Amino acid sequence: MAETLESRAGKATPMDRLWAENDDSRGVSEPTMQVDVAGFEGPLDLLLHLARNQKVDLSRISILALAEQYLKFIDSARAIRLELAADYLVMAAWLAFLKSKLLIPKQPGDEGESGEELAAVLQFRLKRLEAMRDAASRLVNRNRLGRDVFARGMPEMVIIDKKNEYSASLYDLLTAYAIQRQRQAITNVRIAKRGVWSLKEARDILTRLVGSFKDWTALDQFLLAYMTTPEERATAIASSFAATLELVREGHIEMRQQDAFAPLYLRSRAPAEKAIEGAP
Amino acid sequence: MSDSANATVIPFTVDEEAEAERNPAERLILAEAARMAEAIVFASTEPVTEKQLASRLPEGVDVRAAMAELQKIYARRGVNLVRVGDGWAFRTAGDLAFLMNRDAIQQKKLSRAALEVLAIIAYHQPVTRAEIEDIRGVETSKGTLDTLMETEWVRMRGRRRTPGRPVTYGTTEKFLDHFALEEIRDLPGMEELKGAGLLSARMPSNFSVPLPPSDLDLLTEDEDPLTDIDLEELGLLTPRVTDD
Amino acid sequence: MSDSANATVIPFTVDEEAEAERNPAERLILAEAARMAEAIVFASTEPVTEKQLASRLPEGVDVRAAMAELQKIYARRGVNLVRVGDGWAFRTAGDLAFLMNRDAIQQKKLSRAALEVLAIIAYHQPVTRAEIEDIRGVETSKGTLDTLMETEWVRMRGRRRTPGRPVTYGTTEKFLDHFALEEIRDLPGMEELKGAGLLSARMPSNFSVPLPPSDLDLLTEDEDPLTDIDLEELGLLTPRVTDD
Repeated sequence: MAETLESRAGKATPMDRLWAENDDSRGVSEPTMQVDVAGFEGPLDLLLHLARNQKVDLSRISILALAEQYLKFIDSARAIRLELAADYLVMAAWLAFLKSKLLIPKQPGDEGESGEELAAVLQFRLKRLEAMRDAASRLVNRNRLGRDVFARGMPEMVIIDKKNEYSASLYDLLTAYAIQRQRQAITNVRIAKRGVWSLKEARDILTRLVGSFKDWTALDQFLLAYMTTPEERATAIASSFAATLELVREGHIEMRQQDAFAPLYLRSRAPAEKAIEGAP
Repeated sequence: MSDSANATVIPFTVDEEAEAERNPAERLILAEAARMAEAIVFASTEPVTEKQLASRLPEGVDVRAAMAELQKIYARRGVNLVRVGDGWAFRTAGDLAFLMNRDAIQQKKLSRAALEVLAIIAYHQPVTRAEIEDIRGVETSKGTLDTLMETEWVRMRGRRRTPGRPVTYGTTEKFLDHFALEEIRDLPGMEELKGAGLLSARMPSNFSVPLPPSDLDLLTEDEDPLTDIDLEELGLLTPRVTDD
Repeated sequence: MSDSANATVIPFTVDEEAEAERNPAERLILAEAARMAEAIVFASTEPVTEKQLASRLPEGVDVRAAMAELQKIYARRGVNLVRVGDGWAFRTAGDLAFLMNRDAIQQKKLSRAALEVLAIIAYHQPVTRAEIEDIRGVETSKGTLDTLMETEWVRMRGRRRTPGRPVTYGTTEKFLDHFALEEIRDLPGMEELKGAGLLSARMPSNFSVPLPPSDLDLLTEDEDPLTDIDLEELGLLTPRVTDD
């Protein structure tokens, strides 16, 4: 049983995920986004960096040399077993293809674009990205409202379109909609998905709850807040009971029962409270 | 002062006498100081004292003279430079005050609940109050719907052809206007809400965002038009559910 | 312009030619209209549109002419009248930034990625998320567009008339106002970038690129409101809530 717990510990339970979503972890969990190969934001960014190191104008850059540098970079990254996002590997494969196209002269029967054409496309993309980088820095260095240039500090009037007594932006509207539907969808998922309580779930719930019960409390009461449907009762009680035994063994809680089939009572063990809080 | 008939706009008055006392270099410095003071007073959220001005203007500037100049410049304009307590501030010219209080409407922000209901009406229209509550999972206060009707962004469209014949709600032209939408289907769909980071990328598979009908004026198959009797019965705003 | 040496403060420039075309009565009316417009725009922190001005000024007033006059008057003052899209606003003069930025409120800093996306949206608008990702060669993190929309510099504009009808993004008037741009064509380096063909989605074969639209609100030729979307193609459900 301990093994099962171990192996599952790394994964978030459905409950945990729900909490995480409520905490609004936008962007944090998008796997491809965190790719940060030594601080590069995607393969094109890495290529642009390598290209700049050639210290020539992008139009006169050697695409072949660039492709080789990139492939070398990827090889060394893999050598130190750095985990690379698929994007980087796809680019590597494409550059290897480009390299072969550039090295082997176009055959009469060849289909598709020539190596030179492909190289030109890559060059274009690099130039365009660089141009946007420059544009971004020129933009932020302009005189900006609220930093360099100011509006009237003591407005005497708010100009309102007479027809619009109420204000709201499309963004407000969409945010309200998304948040509310999301909240609702998550509630629904909880109901739909929790046919069976896993031991892990039960343990997590108990661990969270048990600290707040200083007095003997019936096990049923611990679970009341989480029991949304009668169907879940059996699985919830079974899993929680097993989890309770574990927690007793680990010294987090105490447990007692008057007679066979009598209600089970639980309470947190005062000295162990800290340990419970620190538990996963 | 009497030359206004010749000018397109009220001109600066130039005090020739004071002028004569200053040499060109001094004049330029004063002019630039007046420009700086003008910007500072304009941007300030409170009247600016001469002491504050002195601390921000180049050293040795005659603040009083600069402010006197500025005041003169603005004397007959739509905005005047006035003394407020021991500070300086710009104020609308007294004779133009009528322009200011003309639209004394207090702009109100929609409450979060109202925004939610509005969004649900926009996406899920035609939708009844019970359906809105079902989607939100909480009861919708009558005041919320009243507020939305007041914005004129929401209207009663008809009645659902189901027991109780509940009123259906939808959005108006004004709604599209206000939110700069060409048409209701320009509202982003589920994938786009996800793409914009508004919706979690990991929504349950049974989750969907409805596509509003393309023509808002057409009643759907299960809607009946609102009759005059309906409107009267509804007291125009209160959707009452009758048992029949 | 050449008589500044005689004046204490930067003088009004009077356009003699345009002047000659107007009779004295017209001039007076225009002067008064300019004064009123001055008061209205000065009183507001937000840009005031010409439409809003027209509704507040006496009927028949040439708003554009009045604003042109005012702009000229303020051109060299500490406070300038600037055009922001179709609105007008008074803003402290750009060359006085050194005086002003000590009051700057600490603004939330955008990440490098967000700035890049902002620039791409500004220069390439209307642009879809897929196009942004193509230019950057990397997926756009979910929070980025969200953050940009929250700043109110970026908005959803419409939909591209291509399969899947993706939502297009563009900048707002607030963006123009914040970065002191009259219109999107005033973006730094816009002409060169266009000339170099770097604002196109694909490598242009002839390196001649069409001008970006000057009117941000008009949909371009390949943008379309969503009229006949294939529901199944988008995987969206129709709004149908059944009563039980």
